[in-house]
Amino acid sequence: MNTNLILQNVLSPPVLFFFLGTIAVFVKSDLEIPAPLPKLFSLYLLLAIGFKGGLELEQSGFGGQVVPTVGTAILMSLLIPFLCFIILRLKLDVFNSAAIAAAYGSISAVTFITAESFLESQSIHFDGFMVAALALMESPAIIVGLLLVKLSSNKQRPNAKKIRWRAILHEAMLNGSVYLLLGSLIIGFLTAAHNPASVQKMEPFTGKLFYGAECFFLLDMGIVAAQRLPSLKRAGSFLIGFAIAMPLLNATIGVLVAKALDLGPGNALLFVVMCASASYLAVPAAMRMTVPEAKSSYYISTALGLTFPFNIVVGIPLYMGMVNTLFIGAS
Amino acid sequence: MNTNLILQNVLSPPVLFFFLGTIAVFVKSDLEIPAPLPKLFSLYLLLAIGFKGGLELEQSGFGGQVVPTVGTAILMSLLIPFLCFIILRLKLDVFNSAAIAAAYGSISAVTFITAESFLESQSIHFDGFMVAALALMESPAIIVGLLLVKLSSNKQRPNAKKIRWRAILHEAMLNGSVYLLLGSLIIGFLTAAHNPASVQKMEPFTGKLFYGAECFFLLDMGIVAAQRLPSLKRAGSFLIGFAIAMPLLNATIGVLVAKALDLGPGNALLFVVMCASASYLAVPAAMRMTVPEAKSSYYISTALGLTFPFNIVVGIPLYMGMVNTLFIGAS
Amino acid sequence: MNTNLILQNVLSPPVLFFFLGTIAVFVKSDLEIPAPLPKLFSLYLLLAIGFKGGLELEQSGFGGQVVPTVGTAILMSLLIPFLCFIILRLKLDVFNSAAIAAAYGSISAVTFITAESFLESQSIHFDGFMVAALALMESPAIIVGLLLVKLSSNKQRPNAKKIRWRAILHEAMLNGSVYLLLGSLIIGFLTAAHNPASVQKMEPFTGKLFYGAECFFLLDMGIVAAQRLPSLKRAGSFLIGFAIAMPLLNATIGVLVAKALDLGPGNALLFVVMCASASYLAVPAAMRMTVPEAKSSYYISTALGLTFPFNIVVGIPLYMGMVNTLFIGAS
Amino acid sequence: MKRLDLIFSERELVEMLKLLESAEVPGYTVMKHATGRGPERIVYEDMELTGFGSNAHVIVFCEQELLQRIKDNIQPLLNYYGGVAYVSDASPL
Amino acid sequence: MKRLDLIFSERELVEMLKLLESAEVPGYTVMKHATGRGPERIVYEDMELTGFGSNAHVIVFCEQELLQRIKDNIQPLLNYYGGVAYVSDASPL
Amino acid sequence: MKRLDLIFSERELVEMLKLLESAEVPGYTVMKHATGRGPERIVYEDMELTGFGSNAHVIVFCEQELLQRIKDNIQPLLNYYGGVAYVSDASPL
Ligand SMILES: Nc1ncnc2c1ncn2[C@@H]1O[C@H](COP(=O)(O)O)[C@@H](O)[C@H]1O
Ligand SMILES: Nc1ncnc2c1ncn2[C@@H]1O[C@H](COP(=O)(O)O)[C@@H](O)[C@H]1O
Ligand SMILES: Nc1ncnc2c1ncn2[C@@H]1O[C@H](COP(=O)(O)O)[C@@H](O)[C@H]1O
Ligand code: NA
Ligand code: NA
Ligand code: NA
Repeated sequence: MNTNLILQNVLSPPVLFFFLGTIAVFVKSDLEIPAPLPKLFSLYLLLAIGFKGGLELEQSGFGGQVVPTVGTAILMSLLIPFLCFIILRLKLDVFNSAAIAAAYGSISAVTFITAESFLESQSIHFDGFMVAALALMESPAIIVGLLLVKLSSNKQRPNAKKIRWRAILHEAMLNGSVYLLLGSLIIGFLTAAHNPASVQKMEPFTGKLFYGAECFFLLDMGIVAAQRLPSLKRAGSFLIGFAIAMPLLNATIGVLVAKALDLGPGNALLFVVMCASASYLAVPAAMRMTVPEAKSSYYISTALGLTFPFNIVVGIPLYMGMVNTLFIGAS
Repeated sequence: MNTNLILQNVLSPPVLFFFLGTIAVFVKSDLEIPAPLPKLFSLYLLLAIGFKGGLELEQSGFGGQVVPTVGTAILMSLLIPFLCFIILRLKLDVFNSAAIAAAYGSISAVTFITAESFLESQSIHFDGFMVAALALMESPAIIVGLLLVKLSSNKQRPNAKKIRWRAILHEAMLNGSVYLLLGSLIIGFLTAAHNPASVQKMEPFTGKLFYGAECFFLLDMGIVAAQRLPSLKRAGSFLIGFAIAMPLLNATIGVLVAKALDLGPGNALLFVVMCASASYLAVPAAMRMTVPEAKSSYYISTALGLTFPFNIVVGIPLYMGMVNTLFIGAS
Repeated sequence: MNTNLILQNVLSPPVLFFFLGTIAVFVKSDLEIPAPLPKLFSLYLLLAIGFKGGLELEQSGFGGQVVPTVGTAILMSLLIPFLCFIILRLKLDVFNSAAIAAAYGSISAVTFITAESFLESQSIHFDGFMVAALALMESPAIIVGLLLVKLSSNKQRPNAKKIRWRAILHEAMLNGSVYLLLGSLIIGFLTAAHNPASVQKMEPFTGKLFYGAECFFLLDMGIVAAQRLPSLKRAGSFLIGFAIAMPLLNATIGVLVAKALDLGPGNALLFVVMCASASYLAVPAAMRMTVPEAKSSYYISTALGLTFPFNIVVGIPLYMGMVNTLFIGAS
Repeated sequence: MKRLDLIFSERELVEMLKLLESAEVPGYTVMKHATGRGPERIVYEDMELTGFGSNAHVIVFCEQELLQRIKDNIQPLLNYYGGVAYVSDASPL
Repeated sequence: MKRLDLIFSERELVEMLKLLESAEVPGYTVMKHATGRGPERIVYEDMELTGFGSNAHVIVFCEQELLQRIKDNIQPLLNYYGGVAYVSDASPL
Repeated sequence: MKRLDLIFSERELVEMLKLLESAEVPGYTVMKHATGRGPERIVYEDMELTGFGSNAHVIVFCEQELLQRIKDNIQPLLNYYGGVAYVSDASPL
């Protein structure tokens, strides 16, 4: 059954275009999507999922599962980095461990979007408030990453770079991606509440166009991810193993927590995907500032070069299988 | 009632995204829409309103109010600069006064677009030929700006830079924005007349997508406008006052003229908005060539940093209120 | 009748926007579509026609005319360069002749797209498998170009640059445009076969948007083509004549072959357009590598500055007229 | 040999290149989308949007002898619109 | 006169320009979207997408005397985040 | 120290960087999207669209001693495809 889900996922346009991008790199085609075009798609996707999430949040209101789910999601983004840190410290120094841990505590919006498309293709319902969880899970792990450095490394940082909390909180909270996602969510909410006629007028842009734009963007993400692989290889087998095993572990925890929260299967999958995915949008910028001692190629390449493709291709259907098994087995 | 209109305007997606952009600058988020992506949206919007205007112009023909309205609009763009110049000369030298005066005589296409969206959200009818007025109001003020310099400054320009009329007329008439707007208008017209089947095929691009693209562009305009504010502050309180008071004055004149022309309320609003808005697309390039002595930060920042946001946020609904009062009071 | 077809073609939005671009250059407007925005549209168009072609190929299957047509198309792309080479050698050296011959053996995707739009506007049916022919006709001519150099120039290349077959085959087959077109075709095919629900979700992006995006891109192509004209003038009247006469000759051959293949009028036009058009996407990059002795301004400018506009404006309707005459005359 | 760095508004690029050609430079390289500040003006990135234009950075490698001719050609343009020109030593690798 | 070339991450651009201004440079030119490799890091083009930022290349033409002041101002920033600064001779055309 | 400026088609960028790495340069900076004219060719902006590629401008700051090794490595590439390489003096700030 899982194999079937994986096959269905692999034969969907977004994943196929992702493959097209990665293969382009492996066969050394000169296909490239020059900067800043990928940024256009990334800004568009954040704006569109934010806006649509806001619309649906206004419909559903803040009752029911909204607050517990979002709260638990934030909690997960605070706890997962500790778990990652402990594992990473087996082989890596404090700085690199903290930076990678922060990336895995945070989320990947594109993985989330792909999971949504997967759910839609399976006609499984999910709620708009999950986007709120997504937006709010992006930053907390950054703070934890910093805390980890501060707690573990006092002596290791001789000419102690004074930690500039203000600057880092600012970076974490007002990072462009987080800001646009949250801002669009609020705009969607306000529009649905006060200006319902406009919702219809936004639909062709934020709704209809979305799937195709996602495919185009994943073509680029395929190229980018594949270009990252060599530097991951240089980073060694421990990190390669980590980039596959950690999402699986986080997903397992996520499934159990989702079950405890009594989420529906759609929301459960999104919750799991947020636990299992790692950030390459908000975290790198913050880590560069906070922990310049960490190698950027480590935390960008693990998240982008391996964990991201893994989640997109096999992770999402696998986690869906886990959700199905646990949820149907129990009910 | 005006407050209500303002509130409705402020809670529409375009204005909300504009706010999102400005706030990003004030809270120092690193959200940015890298060049040349804003240019993509600006070209697209010009192409789309031109094309749609052309379609409707073909439907309506050149009879009725078309010629008087367009003619008066051009007249306004010739007269307003004189008025502005007199006021500006109270504090500024000839060169800066002429350059700013030219900007306020010309128009802002994005303000016009936002006014159209406002009218649509209020279900108020307006005509396609207003776009023709828009296209034709962009350039004349540039010529007036140059005339003002020539008439007032002969002695102040010792190593008299010989005015190159040819070059400047060229710049004024064939500026990329003017050219694209007018060209798309003509193409829209020709298409509607000779190739009606194609109109339908353009609709998803020029029609359906428009509102969302407008929102995306206004997000960027919010960033740009907010970044301009500091240099406006440096320019002093006279210019800050001017950037708010002048649109109000021009709008008042515009309302009266619109009334005299007996325009419907939709066309009247668009007419007023053209009088009240200031150019930051066609005029700066021309002024740089014509009056290199003028400080570009003055004429770009007043138009872009203050008049534009003012019109977008409170101007449009305010002018609508004025139109409603005068037109309903009179009928 | 042909004049009528030409007029109808000239008054369609894509051609009108193409004119708008060329005129902008002639009147020295500063309208420009800054890089990499044209690349966005070019990638989009390749992705979209590839995907749509794949969908239709899945529907039609590989039976009937598919294999003979595609096979003959490839054959044409191998033979046409020989013909061109013989003619070009009258005036040019081996290197330039081979490079230009390769360009004319290959195809122009944008000309193909414009021909499709023309057929749609005339409500003439054509088949998705023609896109497969398009994708497969792009590269073979490159190999022939190289062969021509190798066969004719051994003595003329004293410090014989060893021909690196591997590198050139790689360049020919895995050029970004060819790769994206073929890849999207395969993805379209797989999606139609295994994931029909997704087809609907791609439609707004790959289908509805297409016509407008094509117009926008042709606006840029108009600018680019017109900018190329001066360097074509410098290349002399032989090449100018070649750039008009060769497409006509190739089209005539194409019409006869299409008739022999018994294609329907829609497919016949597309077949003819592929014969008559010249590549400026895949070939230049390959020729630079293979024949650095050839002047790039020759092979880019003939294909882009003259043959492309000629085909877009008068070629397509002219070839349609030829198809109509021959096919109706015979049946 | 010498290396000449010219920085000025991209709106004068076409004219500047014509002037360089008429001074018979052996070649040039153009990089657009530069921003900056000079004695009078600040050039922001958004000026490309407003049509005002950002800066172009042009590099010319040429013989010392050519410099005077180039200077005579381009000085009026730089004087009218602003822009800077600096010379350094350079030699082929 | 001197020509100063600064290459560093574009994320520090705003701060760097402030430091240059406070050293009272007569002007500067900024070119973004540079990539490269230094002793420690490789900067790829896709880093602009991930928010990590690619490099900025800043050129300052100024008098020799100013260099020490500039150095004092910007050294801490370059030390913390990386980046290089090189000086060459230059003279106005 | 020395400053090396390389200008050539961006299609050779990957190969060029490999050659520089194999000469063990301490670092490099790449700026793409340059256009220009050389003794033979004009490179227009639209060549990026046609896949022909515009130019890349690569800067290397390195010790004098390295220059010969770099030259030996990259000369064949520049000879086959065209492109220029110039050296100036430079010193760390
Ligand atoms: N001292 C300087 N160092 C580097 N670039 C400069 C300098 N002065 C001016 N520029 C550049 O030249 C452009 C035009 O200068 P200007 O017209 O004199 O304001 C500026 O926008 C800067 O990019
Ligand atoms: N030797 C060098 N030559 C040219 N550019 C360099 C050199 N070293 C460093 N860079 C540039 O400076 C940036 C930052 O360097 P770093 O932080 O030291 O890795 C690099 O990404 C390069 O673009
Ligand atoms: N004298 C020069 N000064 C500045 N740039 C040059 C010069 N000669 C050539 N170039 C650059 O090097 C590129 C390749 O030169 P080439 O292959 O010799 O035509 C050109 O497109 C220019 O950008
Ligand atoms: Na996570
Ligand atoms: Na006005
Ligand atoms: Na052909």
